[in-house]
Amino acid sequence: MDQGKISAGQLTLLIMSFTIGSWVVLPTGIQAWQNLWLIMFMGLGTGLLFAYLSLFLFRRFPGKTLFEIHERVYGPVLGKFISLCFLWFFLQTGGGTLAIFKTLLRSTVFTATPDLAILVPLILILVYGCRRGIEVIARSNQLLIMSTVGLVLVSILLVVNIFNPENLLPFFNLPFSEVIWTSISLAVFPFGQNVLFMMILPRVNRWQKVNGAVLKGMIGAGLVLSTIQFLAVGVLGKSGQILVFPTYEFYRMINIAQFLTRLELIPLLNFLTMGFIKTILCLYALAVGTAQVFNLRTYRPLALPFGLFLLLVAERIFPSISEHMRYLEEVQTFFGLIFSLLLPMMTLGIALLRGLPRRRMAP
Amino acid sequence: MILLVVGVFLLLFLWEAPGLVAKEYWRELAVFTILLLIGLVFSLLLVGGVELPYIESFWIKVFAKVGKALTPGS
Amino acid sequence: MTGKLQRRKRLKKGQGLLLLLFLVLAGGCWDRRELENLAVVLGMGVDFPAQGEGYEVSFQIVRASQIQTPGSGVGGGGGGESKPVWLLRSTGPTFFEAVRNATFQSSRRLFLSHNQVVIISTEVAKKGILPALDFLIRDPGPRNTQWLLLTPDDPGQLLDAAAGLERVSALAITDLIQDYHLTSKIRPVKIGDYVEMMMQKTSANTLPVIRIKENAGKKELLLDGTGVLKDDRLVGFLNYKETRGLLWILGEVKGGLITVDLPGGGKATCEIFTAATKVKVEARADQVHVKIEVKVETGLGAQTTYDDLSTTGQLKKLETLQGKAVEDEIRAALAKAKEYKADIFGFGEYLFKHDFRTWQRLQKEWERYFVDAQVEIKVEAKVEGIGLVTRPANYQAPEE
Amino acid sequence: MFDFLRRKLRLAHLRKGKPAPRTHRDLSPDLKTNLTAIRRELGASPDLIIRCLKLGSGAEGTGALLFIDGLIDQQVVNRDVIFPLLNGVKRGKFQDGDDLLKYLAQNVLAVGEVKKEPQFGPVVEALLEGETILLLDGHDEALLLSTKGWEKRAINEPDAERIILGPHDGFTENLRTNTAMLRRKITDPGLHFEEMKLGRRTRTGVVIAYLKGVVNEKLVEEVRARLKRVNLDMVLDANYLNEFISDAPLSLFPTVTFTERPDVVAAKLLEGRVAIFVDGTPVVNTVPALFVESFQSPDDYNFPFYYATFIRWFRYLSFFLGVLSPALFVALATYHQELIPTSLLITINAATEGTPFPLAVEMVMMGAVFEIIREAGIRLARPVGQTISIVGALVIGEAAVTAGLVGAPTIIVTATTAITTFVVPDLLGPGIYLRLIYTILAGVLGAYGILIGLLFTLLHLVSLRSFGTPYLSPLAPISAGDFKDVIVRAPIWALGTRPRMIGWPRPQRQPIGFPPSGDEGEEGEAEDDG
Repeated sequence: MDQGKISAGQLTLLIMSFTIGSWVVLPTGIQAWQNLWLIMFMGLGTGLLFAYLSLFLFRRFPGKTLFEIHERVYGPVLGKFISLCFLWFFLQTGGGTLAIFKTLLRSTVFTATPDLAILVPLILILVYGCRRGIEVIARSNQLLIMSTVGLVLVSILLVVNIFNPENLLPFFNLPFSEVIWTSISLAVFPFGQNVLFMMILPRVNRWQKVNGAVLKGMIGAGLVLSTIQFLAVGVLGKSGQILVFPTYEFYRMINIAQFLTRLELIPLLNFLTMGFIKTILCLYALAVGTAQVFNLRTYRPLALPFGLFLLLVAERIFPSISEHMRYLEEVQTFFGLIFSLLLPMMTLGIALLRGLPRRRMAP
Repeated sequence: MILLVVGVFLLLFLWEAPGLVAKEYWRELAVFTILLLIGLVFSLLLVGGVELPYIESFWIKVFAKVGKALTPGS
Repeated sequence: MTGKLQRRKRLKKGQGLLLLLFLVLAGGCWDRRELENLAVVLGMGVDFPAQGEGYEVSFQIVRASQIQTPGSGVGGGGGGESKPVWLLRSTGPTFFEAVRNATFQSSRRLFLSHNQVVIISTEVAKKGILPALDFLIRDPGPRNTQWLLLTPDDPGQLLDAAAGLERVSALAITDLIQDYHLTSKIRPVKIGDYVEMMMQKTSANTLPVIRIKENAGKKELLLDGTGVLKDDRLVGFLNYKETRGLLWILGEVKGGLITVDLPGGGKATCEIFTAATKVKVEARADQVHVKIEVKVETGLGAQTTYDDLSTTGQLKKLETLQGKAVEDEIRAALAKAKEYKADIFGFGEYLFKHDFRTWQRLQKEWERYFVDAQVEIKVEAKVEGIGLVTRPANYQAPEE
Repeated sequence: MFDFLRRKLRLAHLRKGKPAPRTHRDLSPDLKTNLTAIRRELGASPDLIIRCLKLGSGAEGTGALLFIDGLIDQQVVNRDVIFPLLNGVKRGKFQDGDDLLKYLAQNVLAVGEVKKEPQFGPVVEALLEGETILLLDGHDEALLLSTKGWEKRAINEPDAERIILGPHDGFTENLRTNTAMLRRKITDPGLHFEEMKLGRRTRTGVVIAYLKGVVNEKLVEEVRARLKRVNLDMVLDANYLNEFISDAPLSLFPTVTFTERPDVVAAKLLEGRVAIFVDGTPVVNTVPALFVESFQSPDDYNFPFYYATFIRWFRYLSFFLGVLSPALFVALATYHQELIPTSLLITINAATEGTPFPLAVEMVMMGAVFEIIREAGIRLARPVGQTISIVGALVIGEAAVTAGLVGAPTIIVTATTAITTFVVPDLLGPGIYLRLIYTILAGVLGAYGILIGLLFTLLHLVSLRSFGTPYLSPLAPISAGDFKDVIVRAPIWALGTRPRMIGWPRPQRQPIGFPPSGDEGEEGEAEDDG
């Protein structure tokens, strides 16, 4: 198994990148357009609630990954089965992220390039990075997330001349039920997918600090996403609602002195690095999880086949981007709820009922 | 094309396997091989022009009814 | 130190990976476009073809080598010098098809990403603009910041017209449009803005109009008023004055001149320094009330009388006159808009943003409410500067 | 295939060679036998001088002095060894029965270091290292007299690392001179040197230097262990060890830094690093090496901090420009033309019209031409070299453009690259490779290709370690406290702590300061005491 350790600060940044991951490119809850940046915070609150349920579980079993907890709580057979379900969830999350970025690249810059040419190099470095362990992932993420946050801050300056605050009105013109629905769907995606970190938390060198790190990471991600959405609404106005990639496309409107124009390539690549981190974490969770399910001594050889699976899934996950958007709007919430809320809650419930763990692990 | 795919997989296998054999990681080798074989099968199906079902379309079908019932305003 | 050995081994894997990366990438370069194979399009015109269906699109393509680059020295001199731009016309059932069909005539691929202006003939505008321009919005290539213009003439000929000081007429048009604030009698519209306005259910769009002006046998360009589009279709035009009125209401007056007739004969022209507009829309009972407050600060720029306009009293009078003039312009615009039943001012959008409930109630019959709307206009003009001169040189103070 | 290669490489790397057989014989009491044996061992070398002599009155004895001509200080041997031996043994002081050798060492020989050696092997070694051997008939031990002295180069400024302000002395090829220069910089009893001989045939002196109390002891042990593992025939330069002891011998990036400047070495030791001196080369290795070290110049600390910070930023900028500008240009001009401002696009379009090659090929070609010109310029005699550079750059560039082979923008970009690369000389090697890789990737996949390349480089860099220290620290893992000497160059009084990743055993360097108050000096005084 991976012996690398990451610090709580690195965990915070990983959670930020992971959450920003794909939502930043393909946002959900577009029907709440002007208010999405506000509802984001409601979603964040709900998401934090979910996260803390899982964290509660983790703090009962410090130093154990989700899969090890499963085996403790459900016994080897049922535990393994539930772990396999989670593997499917990770595979789908990672593959979906890849698919989003593949579509983004193919519908903007590389219209003629075949899927494979885009995906294969990416998969290769994903596998390469995954084999190097969580330490390397966390460290490279530190630089990548910095550049993304920097980009967001800079873009605030860049859009000053085209930002129209009027576009943010009206506040809360939605029926209340829809606000709730949107915030729940936001809590599941992007925030709920953080359940994947249950595979990574044991790698944090000070598990007592995990709670704070998760809180900071998710709030940070919420702020970044909300800012981007805020800018997109202010710049694009209502026309953003008909765009496939509104959060990215508002960069197309930037025009500084007729010279700095068409800058969208920079956020495109920057967001791609966020997707890269998200996918690499999925790949890592897949490899480590499988290794734990089969009681292997190392996860490293599994990175390659799972990289391949991600490639296949990314190819065959959606017939088209509109199907993908439909999935995100209609299905994702239920699907995600099962994994980010129901299953951990069930595990926690059964653990509590069975009085596990029997002896306290650490003070 | 099929040959190419098989070749690539063989290459991947040869890349990884000797290290595992050297360390006598037999279980790891077994899982690795099985996973790679699954990958190979799907890749061959894809290359061979077999229409694999789209993953999410399945879930959409499953959840569409639930979604209809629960989504307000649609 | 087995750890070290392991590290070494992993590293070698990394190198191998790099090698594999190259093998994979050696495949080909699909989206590559060599610069020298590009035909950079700077302006486009859309019209209906003389016969048949679809659209006729004119492209203004730069001949890069003909645009003298500083330092190249030799390039320009040659005998049969061709024009720096090339006008290419192509037709197709859709805009996209027309773009592709251009490859029948052009040795190089059309490159639309740098296109600056799109000129739409009024014929097309009458049938609807979005169907014609959908490609430009959907495709990742073209910019969202292209300027949209209408022309009653043939857009192709327009693009071919002499560009004055510029070598490329599309760039000339861009400059013309961007200088709108010198007069504030034209309202520039970007393609992104147009789409944004179309998303607003109750609003109507405007586009600037450009046409060809014959000058001593040479064709030149002239920006001429504004076209009003309701529901994506051209319904009428605004002249300069009405356009200014529109800009007053939208708060987009950035500069320009106000000329007033003085009571004692003669005229005075003031330059607008700053202008600010506040619009408030309220729905009382069954009627929409619009309150427009304009504050404008100007400076006396020219007068055609021998009077001393620089005295406090005279300036006060001037201010009142200016207020009247501005109100006049606004009234004119309002009248035209009501005539066309087109809410080009975004009054409905204002309601949407500030009073969503009311908007929901009124939006279905917004046209009616808009026409019946009561408009209250308050203009506060202030003359702040008088230039470098107080009174005309030969001014004689009247003996009292 | 890879595995085969890998095994091959590993074998080459780790194959254990047997050290050359060394004689462990004892010396014989018979002088003649000993001399014959030494003659046989060294062959008929003309530089082996054997001076037979009879000891002066007082003690009877026949002896022989042996030394290698050129390795010893003639004056010392003549004045302080031969002369006293011939004249200095005074009757009365020396009683029969005393150990003659001990007597000679204590009373007669006027040299600093005298050692007794009973074995044959070490005697020969000492002889070859420049010591003078005194053999006496009837004694089975030899005296080794330290009379080393050979021609040295004078201390002058290293050519490769020029600075404007600050000390201008550089290391020489002489190990002792070098360590002495370091002693002159750091007068601290904690400055320890450990010597070992490496290279089976060259027997090169290698010295590990560190500052006890500042350095992490584990690091010293690690350096010692790695040096012990070095099993080489020859160690002619610091780089011989460098490639052997670095963590990632196949990485493009240097995980061992080197310098020719004593002030640099001193500063690094004071940060908690370990220096490795190698006899016979003015180059000194220091470990652990960090990526950001390549961007720090000694001049940074000799100039006011605001200026130094500014210059440092430009060094970062230059490196990224040097590595990325061809790739970015290729990506922009062949994939993302929409990003180029319109007027510039038209200009470039006009300039590249009619060139026969794809831009990426053009770029790689010109890059190669540039590297060749550079290499030619370095290898040739200096005046000619400069001519080559100018002729190469101007004539080839100009001619290629006029002939329409390449576009003028390509030349401009290549020239930019050429200049910017030299700003960070430490990373010249990685720079060349990265530039090539990125350019090719950009030619294939545009900006996405560059991103892939950058991500790969990033992953590689963060996984590198140099003697346990993450290579990319303090950037990743972030240690914000160290940014004061990385992102900026903070004022000297603010550089209160050593780099956290290296100098953690004793992090504080000086009172962590505020601007020293200029008025009374009270505060400053108090701080000095603390």
